[in-house]
Amino acid sequence: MPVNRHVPLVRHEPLGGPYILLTFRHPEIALGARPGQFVMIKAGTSAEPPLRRPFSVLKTNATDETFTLFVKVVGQGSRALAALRPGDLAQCLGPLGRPFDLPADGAEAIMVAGGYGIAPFLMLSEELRRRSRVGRVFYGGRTAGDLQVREPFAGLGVTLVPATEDGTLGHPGRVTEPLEAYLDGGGTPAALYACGPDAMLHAVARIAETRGLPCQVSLDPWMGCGIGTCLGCVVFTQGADQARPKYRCACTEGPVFDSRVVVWSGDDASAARRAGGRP
Amino acid sequence: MPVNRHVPLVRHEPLGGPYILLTFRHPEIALGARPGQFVMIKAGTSAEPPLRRPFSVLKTNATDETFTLFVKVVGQGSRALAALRPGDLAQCLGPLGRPFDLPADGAEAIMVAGGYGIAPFLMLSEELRRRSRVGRVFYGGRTAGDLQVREPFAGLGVTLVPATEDGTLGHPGRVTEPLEAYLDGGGTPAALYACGPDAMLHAVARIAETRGLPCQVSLDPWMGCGIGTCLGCVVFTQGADQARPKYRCACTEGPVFDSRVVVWSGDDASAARRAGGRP
Amino acid sequence: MKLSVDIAGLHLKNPLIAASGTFGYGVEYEGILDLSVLGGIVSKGLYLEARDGCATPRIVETPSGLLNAIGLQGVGVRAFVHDVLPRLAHANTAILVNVCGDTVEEYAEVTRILDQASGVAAIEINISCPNVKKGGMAFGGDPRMTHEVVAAVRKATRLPVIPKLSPNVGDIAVFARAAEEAGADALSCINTLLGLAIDVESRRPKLAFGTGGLSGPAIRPVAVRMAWQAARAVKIPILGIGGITSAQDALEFLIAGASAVQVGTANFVDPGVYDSILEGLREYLERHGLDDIGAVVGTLAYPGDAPSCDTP
Amino acid sequence: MKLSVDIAGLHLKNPLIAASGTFGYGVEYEGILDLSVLGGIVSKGLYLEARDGCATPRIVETPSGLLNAIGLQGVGVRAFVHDVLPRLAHANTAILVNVCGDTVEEYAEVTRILDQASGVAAIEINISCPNVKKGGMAFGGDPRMTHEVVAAVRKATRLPVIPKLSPNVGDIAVFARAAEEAGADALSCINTLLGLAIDVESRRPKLAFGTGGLSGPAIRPVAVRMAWQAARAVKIPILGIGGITSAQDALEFLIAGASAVQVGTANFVDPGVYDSILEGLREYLERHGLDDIGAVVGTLAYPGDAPSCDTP
Ligand SMILES: Cc1cc2nc3c(=O)[nH]c(=O)nc-3n(C[C@H](O)[C@H](O)[C@H](O)COP(=O)(O)OP(=O)(O)OC[C@H]3O[C@@H](n4cnc5c(N)ncnc54)[C@H](O)[C@@H]3O)c2cc1C
Ligand SMILES: Cc1cc2nc3c(=O)[nH]c(=O)nc-3n(C[C@H](O)[C@H](O)[C@H](O)COP(=O)(O)OP(=O)(O)OC[C@H]3O[C@@H](n4cnc5c(N)ncnc54)[C@H](O)[C@@H]3O)c2cc1C
Ligand SMILES: Cc1cc2nc3c(=O)[nH]c(=O)nc-3n(C[C@H](O)[C@H](O)[C@H](O)COP(=O)(O)O)c2cc1C
Ligand SMILES: Cc1cc2nc3c(=O)[nH]c(=O)nc-3n(C[C@H](O)[C@H](O)[C@H](O)COP(=O)(O)O)c2cc1C
Ligand code: FES
Ligand code: FES
Repeated sequence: MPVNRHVPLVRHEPLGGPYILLTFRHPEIALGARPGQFVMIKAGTSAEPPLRRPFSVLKTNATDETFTLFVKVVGQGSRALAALRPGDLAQCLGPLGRPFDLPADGAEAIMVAGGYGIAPFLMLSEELRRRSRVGRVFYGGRTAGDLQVREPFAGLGVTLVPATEDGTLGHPGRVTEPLEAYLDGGGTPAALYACGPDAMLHAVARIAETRGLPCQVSLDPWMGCGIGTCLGCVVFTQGADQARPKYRCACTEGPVFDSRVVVWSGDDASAARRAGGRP
Repeated sequence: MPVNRHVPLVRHEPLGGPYILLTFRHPEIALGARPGQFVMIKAGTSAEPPLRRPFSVLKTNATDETFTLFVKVVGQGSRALAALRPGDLAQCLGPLGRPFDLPADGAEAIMVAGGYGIAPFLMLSEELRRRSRVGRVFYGGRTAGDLQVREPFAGLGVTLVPATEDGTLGHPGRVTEPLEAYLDGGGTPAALYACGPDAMLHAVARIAETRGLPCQVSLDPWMGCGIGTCLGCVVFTQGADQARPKYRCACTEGPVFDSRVVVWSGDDASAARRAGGRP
Repeated sequence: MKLSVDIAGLHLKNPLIAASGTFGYGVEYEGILDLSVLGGIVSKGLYLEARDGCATPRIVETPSGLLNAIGLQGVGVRAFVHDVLPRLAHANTAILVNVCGDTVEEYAEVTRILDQASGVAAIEINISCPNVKKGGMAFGGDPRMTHEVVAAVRKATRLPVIPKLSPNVGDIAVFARAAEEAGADALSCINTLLGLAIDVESRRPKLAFGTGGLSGPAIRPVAVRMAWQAARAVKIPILGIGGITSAQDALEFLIAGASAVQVGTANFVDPGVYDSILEGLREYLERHGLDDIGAVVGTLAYPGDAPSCDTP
Repeated sequence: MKLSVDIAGLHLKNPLIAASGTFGYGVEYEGILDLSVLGGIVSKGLYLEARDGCATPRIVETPSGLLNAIGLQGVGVRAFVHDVLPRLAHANTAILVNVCGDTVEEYAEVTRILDQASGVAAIEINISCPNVKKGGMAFGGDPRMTHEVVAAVRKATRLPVIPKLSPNVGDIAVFARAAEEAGADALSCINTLLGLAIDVESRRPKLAFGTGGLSGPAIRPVAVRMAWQAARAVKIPILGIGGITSAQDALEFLIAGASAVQVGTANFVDPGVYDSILEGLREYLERHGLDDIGAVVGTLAYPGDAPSCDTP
């Protein structure tokens, strides 16, 4: 059950460029958050912007009852969060949303991340490890500086395959290229998990479809409330079970969706995320 | 001529309670500000509140081209200023307003200050000293903690007479009590200068009137622009020369007024300042 | 200390009501918020049938405000009565239902269904949604249509009937009186202001629908003014709405003449907003030596002709 | 790159105009701001005679906004012509004069005096000031009166005539058409929204006058919507006004259909606002490969009926 609290900032760790790690104390999130879930949070001090912002839970620490966010500063809300000093309060509601389903069988789980889309995969990797499953992360970005969260995965026995469009780290090009190469090379994963820019999610969804692999995508439409009341986050979906496409709340029925139910191209869902104006 | 600049905060000196000294770099104010003038300033970072705030210039430093404000934190705007860190920018327009006129003859100049009303008198005392005039400051407040700016006057050979309503420092009671006692005792000043809460200003004005002393009061109505365009700061005045009372802009024709032209009780001017909701 | 209010045959344990469309159907808050702290809840707008609502984007932030074009996505009144109402049976707060329609007859029909259901405390008539092509403003923007819709709904139920007025009119008093004459028991003032936000890079509206409804603190001064004008125009009680985030904000509406208030956008910002508002109201009454929130309603001392312009 | 605009026989070196009542008579900025950076200046509202204006407090801040009831304090048109105009002779920017009146005849008389003066580029007719007992909204709130005032002013001068419309109406298109039919050369949209802010401790309005006019970023979405509606309703050019603080804000109005814009409240916040807006406009045109600001005017791609509500 999500809990609404004024949470004190415990740790403030600037990473390269616009990226920063923010750690807050919030017992229920620290103990209850599951891989793929998010929080709605706002710097307690600022009147503007009016609304809270959604961020995936990067990791939790049951001992000191904290959770950590991996935040890319893109605008007013994230800037206000980054400006918090240890001890300052933020308003935070969580954990929220539908987490990832774990792969059915023991085969390898493949995660594909773009930019801050890496966030939900650290907890997923920990979970896989707990169940002694194997994981592999394909991690893409424009340049090396966008691939900030790498070390933590090593410790989890997860193979991390970086890719940068400018070739400054790992495979030079799209992250889906090493992914396809790996699958062509005989990789037979139990499931694909993807989080990142739309174009990437759609590409991964297609790859999964053509190869008949189950695929879960974590979407990040604009969100106003996080609990299903504002109806601002809806995503256009079409399930096999559905007579016709319908809107679903990404905050309660998502953010994780089976890639096959998402209505992808030139549709309203993408319009919604387009408004998100991906950085 | 007032100059509009983005000014960096140079020094941030918290005093007791809600009081703080803020020093900014602004050449034209540092070199041009005269006793009684003020600036319109806003923390560059904050969208709210929309408008700048008026603050008297406490002191200037020609060498490093800075000026200092004595700020009492009472609300959003002053809080945003107090939250600035050295290097942060503020938007600042100044110097503004009509300064004090110096006393006609060489006799003692008496300054009466209430709370942050002490601000304009440090520069006035320096000016008096430059012209080898004698000065005496009656400085009142609720409690000792409200009388934060005292030491600087000693260095200027100005006698400072404190008064606190709770008796924690100097005369126990209203600041006008030691003032009247002094005048009864034969003090024969060239002029009175007053800055502080309305009730105090009005009381000093009455004292000046009954004793036939010239008196200049520095008013602090709510101000929106500081340059005579919003017409929000108007004060109701009635000069001997005027056929009937009229509104004058406190920002351009003031903040310093001859106490005899201010229409004091139960009138619009006080309504204006009532809205100021004196702290 | 008495915070409860009785208006239009409706008992509210306190004057705070969750505004339509900003609180879902209430059930979304299970586990997050104890609904019994609220005076009441107004459901998301309901038609006879389920609706998809507008394309996305549906919401965009503006300075101190929110612009939305949800388009009344909803489950339809029958599903509401069948699936939702039972879950609210023990919420221990007044359930008001926001009724919509493309035609006068649909408003009446939806109302009849709710009148038969159990657990509905009152009907709020949405004649002011700016985000639908039919109905909505068509009824709220014309006093005669307002009268017609309210009269039809009035005939369809014994429940209190509360038309929700639009701010997108010249003189809200005219609409308030039309609704009163048609048999309204109270008035909700106001719905959102019609606004437009443009993405200058794509040169398209930021909202898929185009225009949207503006809400939040930005509109409060306009909302307080309209609640005040409506309160002076009619004898029936007013529910004040618009930009309320704190006890001070709520008090502005009460002092202006509203008997109760609705909190909208603030629900998105902070699910805990009701506790802080209630605490603030109690603190205010105490400080002012009052023991009944009703004692502040309509106490605004509005200036006579002086002080005013061109006096003296 | 062409930033100049020619509207209603008025040449502006750029589309940025200082809005009436927020820039004094322009002369207040001597030494603070080089007036020649502006496309134009609209004077504070002028009557035949000098006026004291409202009692104080006259201005109060609201979320992202400003509520004011100045009440058109001013020197009167003759003093303006005699004392102020000469000082603006070399300002090298277009001087528009905001004309007020308690009666239709006063509007016409003030206009005649300005028509005889030299240095006046255009007449802006203020039929939308919410803060006076007579005139103002009385004319701006009734299409027939709007027509009458505009026609009378039209007859009184050969200068461009630009009525300034009120947002406190149901359908601004009706007023825009009335003004156009009466011979207006352009329209200023919009004046302030009528609002009320209450001091809950004293239970009195925060403004001495009572209600006031709401301005600033808070109203921008409403202002953009109305400028857009007006632009679609008439053939004459629109001056967009409301909450402009940046190039982006100005572009919203231009894209919505305004040929130029006026900056109001932002003048109080930052006298340097014009430089930053102009820089932003140039940067935008460059980035979009345009060499004329006119090329963005009215380019809003407004959604057809789909995507919209209840599709699919
Ligand atoms: C379920 C979920 C999980 C998320 N997890 C993370 C995370 O772990 N780390 C992280 O840095 N961000 C994450 N985001 C994205 C984050 O919510 C946005 O970047 C943030 O809301 C931007 O707010 P802002 O006020 O800083 O920027 P705004 O001022 O709101 O916008 C600044 C720029 O960012 C764009 N933007 C706004 N919202 C989004 C969005 N939802 N997605 C993409 N671009 C957007 C805007 O269009 C604009 O161009 C997540 C989003 C969702 C829905
Ligand atoms: C010419 C002039 C010189 C001034 N010099 C100083 C100075 O040297 N040091 C200093 O600390 N303050 C000074 N002030 C007062 C200062 O401008 C206000 O305290 C400030 O504007 C409050 O802004 P805020 O946003 O912090 O508070 P707000 O949120 O605006 O208001 C907070 C509280 O302060 C009250 N308030 C607002 N404005 C005023 C005002 N002008 N006077 C009194 N109370 C007000 C409000 O009614 C409210 O109760 C001066 C004012 C003027 C006009
Ligand atoms: C996202 C959203 C959806 C809304 N949906 C409805 C609705 O279905 N019916 C209705 O009468 N009002 C609806 N409203 C208007 C609110 O009930 C309220 O009148 C308005 O938001 C002003 O109050 P606020 O400023 O507190 O939000 C909606 C408002 C928002 C922001
Ligand atoms: C303090 C103040 C005084 C104003 N005086 C006038 C006036 O005399 N005549 C007029 O037509 N509009 C007047 N206005 C309205 C502005 O010209 C403008 O239409 C309105 O403020 C909206 O623009 P903004 O949001 O950029 O301020 C005034 C506005 C303010 C804030
Ligand atoms: S974010 Fe509000 S409904 Fe999903
Ligand atoms: S502060 Fe604006 S006119 Fe004086």
